[in-house]
Amino acid sequence: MIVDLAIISVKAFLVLFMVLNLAGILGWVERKGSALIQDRIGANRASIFGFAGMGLVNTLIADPLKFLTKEDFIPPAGDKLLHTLAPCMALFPALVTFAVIPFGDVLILGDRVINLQVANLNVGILYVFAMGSLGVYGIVIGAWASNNKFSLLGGVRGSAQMISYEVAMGLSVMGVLMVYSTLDLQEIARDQGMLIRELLPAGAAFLQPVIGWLPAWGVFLQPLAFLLFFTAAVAETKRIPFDLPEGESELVAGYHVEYSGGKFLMFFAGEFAEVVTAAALVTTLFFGGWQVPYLMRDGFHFPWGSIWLLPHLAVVILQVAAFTLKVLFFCWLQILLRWSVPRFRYDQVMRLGWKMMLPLALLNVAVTALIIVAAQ
Amino acid sequence: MVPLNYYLILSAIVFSIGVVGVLIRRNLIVVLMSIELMLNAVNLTFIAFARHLGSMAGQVAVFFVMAVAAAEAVIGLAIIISVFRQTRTLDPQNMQLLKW
Amino acid sequence: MVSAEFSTVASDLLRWIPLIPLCATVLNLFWGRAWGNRTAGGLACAAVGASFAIALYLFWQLPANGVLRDPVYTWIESGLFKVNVAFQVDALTAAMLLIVTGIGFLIHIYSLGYMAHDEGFVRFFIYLNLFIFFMLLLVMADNLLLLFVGWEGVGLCSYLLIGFWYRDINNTIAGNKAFIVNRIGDFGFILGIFLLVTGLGRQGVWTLDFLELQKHTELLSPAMIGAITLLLFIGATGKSAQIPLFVWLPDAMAGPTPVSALIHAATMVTAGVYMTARLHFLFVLAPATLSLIAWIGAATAFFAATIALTQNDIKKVLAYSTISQLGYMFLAVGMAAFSAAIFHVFTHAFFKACLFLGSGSVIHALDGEQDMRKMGGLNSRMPTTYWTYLIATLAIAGAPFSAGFFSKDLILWEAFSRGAMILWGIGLITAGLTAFYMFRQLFMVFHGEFRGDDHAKAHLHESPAVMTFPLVILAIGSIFAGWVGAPEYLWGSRWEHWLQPMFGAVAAQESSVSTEVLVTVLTLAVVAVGFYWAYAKYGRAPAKGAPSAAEQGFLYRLSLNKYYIDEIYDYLIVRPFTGCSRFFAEFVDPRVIDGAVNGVAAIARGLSWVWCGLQTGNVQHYATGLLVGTLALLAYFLGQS
Amino acid sequence: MNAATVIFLILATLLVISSLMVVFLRRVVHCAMALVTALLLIAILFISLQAPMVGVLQVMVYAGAIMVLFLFVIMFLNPGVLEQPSVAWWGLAVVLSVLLGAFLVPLFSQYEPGDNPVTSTELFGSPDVLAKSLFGEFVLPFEIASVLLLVAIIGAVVLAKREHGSDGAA
Repeated sequence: MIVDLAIISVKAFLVLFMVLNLAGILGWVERKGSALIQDRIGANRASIFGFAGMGLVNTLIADPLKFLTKEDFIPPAGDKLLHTLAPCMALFPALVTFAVIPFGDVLILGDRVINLQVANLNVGILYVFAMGSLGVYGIVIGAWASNNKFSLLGGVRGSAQMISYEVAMGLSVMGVLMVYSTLDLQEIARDQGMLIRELLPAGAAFLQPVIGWLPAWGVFLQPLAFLLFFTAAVAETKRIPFDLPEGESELVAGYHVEYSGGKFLMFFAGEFAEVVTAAALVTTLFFGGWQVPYLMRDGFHFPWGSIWLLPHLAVVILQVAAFTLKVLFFCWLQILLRWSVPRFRYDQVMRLGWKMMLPLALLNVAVTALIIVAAQ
Repeated sequence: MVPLNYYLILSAIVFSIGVVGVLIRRNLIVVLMSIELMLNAVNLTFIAFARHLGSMAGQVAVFFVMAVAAAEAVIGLAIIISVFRQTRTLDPQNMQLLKW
Repeated sequence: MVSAEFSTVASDLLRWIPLIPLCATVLNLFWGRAWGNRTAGGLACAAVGASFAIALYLFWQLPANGVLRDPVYTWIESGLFKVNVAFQVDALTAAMLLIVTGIGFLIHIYSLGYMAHDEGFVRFFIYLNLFIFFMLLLVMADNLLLLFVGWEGVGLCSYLLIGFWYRDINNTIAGNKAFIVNRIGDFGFILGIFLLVTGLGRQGVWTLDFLELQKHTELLSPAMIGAITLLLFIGATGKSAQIPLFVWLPDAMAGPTPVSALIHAATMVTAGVYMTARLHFLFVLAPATLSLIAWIGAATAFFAATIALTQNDIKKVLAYSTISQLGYMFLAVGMAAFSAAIFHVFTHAFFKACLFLGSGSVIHALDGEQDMRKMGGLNSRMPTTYWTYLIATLAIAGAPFSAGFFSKDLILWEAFSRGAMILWGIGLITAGLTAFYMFRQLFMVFHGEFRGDDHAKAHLHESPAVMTFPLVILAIGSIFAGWVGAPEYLWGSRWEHWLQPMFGAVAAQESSVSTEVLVTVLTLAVVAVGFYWAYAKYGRAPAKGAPSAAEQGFLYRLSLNKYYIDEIYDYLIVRPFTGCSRFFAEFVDPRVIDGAVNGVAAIARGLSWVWCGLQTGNVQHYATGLLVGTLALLAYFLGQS
Repeated sequence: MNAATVIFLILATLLVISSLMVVFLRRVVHCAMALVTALLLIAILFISLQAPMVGVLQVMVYAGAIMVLFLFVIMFLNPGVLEQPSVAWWGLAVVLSVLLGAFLVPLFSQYEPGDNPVTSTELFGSPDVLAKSLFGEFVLPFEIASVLLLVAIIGAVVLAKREHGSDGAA
């Protein structure tokens, strides 16, 4: 009993530690990335006792210090309570989403089997969506509590945009759920360990040499769903090209005009946490989660039949590392996106969400259903 | 194992509170929210009975109640918006034209 | 004196006689305007012509004292009482058929020319065909109820056609008058039918078929028969314009002249005579009714003739002469000389139709002028009309060997031979008066010189052939139609032999030929006197047209104003009636009835005010009401448990 | 008094408090947030009642969609004026509602559930069981519900669409 609690808390602590630090690191990566793309030297001012090297560490330490030591301004006409509550509401869902994201297969210590996942819900994916849908409250409430025209507009935009893209997101995932026929993320991750040839129906045997050797990752089974989901996830993070809620050119800073100091830091961290969440979700749903191609619990089983056994611990470490790498890759991808594309107009955002992605997602679901029925 | 009555009593109380909201509030949005509250109180009884009787029917019923509630909220809000465009108010007492 | 049994022969050709005009009506009703005047009119005429052809054929086929029957279907059947829609043709019906279809056909053709320039052309022919249909229904019906349908139908058509030019309020009023007066008569008629049905039904015979009735007349008590016949005769007076219900006929002249010729001279107005003849087996059992009929007929004849003496409207004169001739017919009916009556109907149809059509041609020539004082000297302008008119006048006046001569003398002889001297005397005088007013009219219209204005004079012209052709036919008819009924001392009457089986042997007590000739000569003398008087007064001195009413005596004015009958009716009946209805309309209806209704409404409103307070329109108040109701239910059920 | 009951009592208290806030707070946004809290609490109660699927759906549908819609409309119309309560009316309504509660609570408290066939199977309330009964015996209501939602969507669009010519709010 006690041990179980301890294990769970350890897992939770680890996950939170990872995520928050990753968020911090992303802040630096974002600066560097922007500097890279804009062909300038960036983020080289933070210095410890005049020593400006190893900017990553500096940033990691300096940014929070800077924010936390700034004045925490609350608009007098605003709503104190909600104004304070809003940033927490923005950060909370992004963090708790990780509870159901598996970062590895089981770890066997002695006679104890530890599932490398904070909470194993049989409705995991729904839980993710539920939390994601709660994310909007941070923006809306913050915007309203600031009692500021611009922030209010930002809040309205944010709520509408996030609701719209949640629809497309959920529908795009439907295909994946149909393929793996479960809501449990851990199950989904495990199923992606198979090879496509195990899934191919007898009718499509001729495809064996062509794609049979591929791992049954979501991206191979549901490419369209992957594109849609990734786009929707980016939109959910309210970052360029979907940063209408905070369109600095139109709404000064949108929903967090009136925020400063620690609260702004929370919004900031929340945003990066969402980036990480999105990356983790894409990884888990479409890129095999913690799966390494051909790596079974006891080692590598290559399609050409050769087997390379590995100790259990090494396997687990490989899996966690693979998961981390994949997440990092997608975080980097998002940041690259954020600095390389312009911002949509609001009507364009809505049209994209409702008139293109939604029908495409529906089409995807229909086609998937047809194929599954045909395969049986 | 919490006895069924607790849930029923709780839902009764919440339901009554929702009724109060529907009756006294002079803001249509809050009235609508109170209605949602009442619906949820009923949902609670459904789930409680489902657990107690061990049948899924209760949970399915809740599912349908949610669907209806969603539709009701959407339509209600749309009506509220269009009404607000006509008479710049949300006070039901200023919407008494439909009588006699 | 029930007549001999008839041999009935079934023939489904009969139904087509009335059906063809009906079909024409329906077709014209829907497509007449689309087809245009020429086609519609042609169709109407062709329909009536076809009916006429069939009638002729049947007339040929008709076996001696036989009956053609054509049961179409059962109309009413309740318990023992059964009414068929069935047609029958016997000698009487055949005669009427020939009159209706034949004269009708000629008048249709005539109307083609007369109505040529009227925008209501198609409507006119629709009505006309409909009338023919109903008239045929009337004469061919094999039971009293179907006859009544036709009876009402012709009344309707007469109403429609009198008010044909409905834009003139007077025409509409005339139409209403005709309709209402006929209603009074029909009321009696209906009562008669009811009485007949119940009277026979009490004896266990539920029927209205003429043949059945004829078999069972003995079941009825004489008093009952008297009442029935009396009521039926009231109907006849309405339809056939007898005292006291004749007032509508003169006004009916407001309709187009062909209508006056067809409906108000030749066919419809004789329906009463036909009906009495059809039900002769009842009438002969009611001597009291018969004598009444005879007296009313004679009185009407004389009365109308005296009015006709002074009328200046060419059609009014003819109208009153029609009434007078109808009086003759009823005189004959009253004498139980039904064949004579029908014979007069037959001849009268010819010359009266001819007269009306002639007057119509005159009116046509003077485009609408009807006052004889503005006419004169037309004989040179429109010879055909003149000669036909002359022949018809001679016929109606009873000139020797003309149609009227035979029929009228027959009637007078019947009266004389039955020893009804007073009636005979009245008839005699009326004959003289007839001669007078007819020749007066002839002289005023066709002799002397034209008294109208120059414009009208310039416009004078003979009518087109389509109008003169029927005139010629009818003129020929008005001479020779009577020859079938010549008295015994001449070549004898085939008419009598023909209709004899219908009415049974009407025992005319034997009297010497010399007396009959004597009576005839006497009649001719009276007619000659009338003619000479007219010649002296109007013919010889054509320059001074009609004398004005002022310089005439009281009697003249009395006659000119039709004995103020209309005014008397107005004061005695119409005024009180309208006053009564005005009282109801202006006091009872608004105050009492509406008051009651509105009062109820007011009470309801007053009560509802109490509850209106509850309906605030505020949703939340309603919700509170819901909650209260819920609480009440809860309390109830908790109280239960 | 086991742990479950304690947790339930805590949740219940919070639920009652939050629903009271929904009704009696004056600012609409506060009411909305209180309602969101109440809904989340109810979702937790669902999960504690072996209905995890419904609980998560509760969060998704109510907290995630409906309430966001409410907030959106609140922002959209942004009613600045606070309503003026009329004391008499409040008194009447509150009395009536308390009466309703007074009727219902004893009714439920003296209700004998009888022997409760507690089904402690792991699968109870899981997605596939729910799906089986949903697409099994309740498939027709399910389809009807889908039609209802479609109608609601169209109706909302028609109602809220600003016919050109009339100037709308926001």
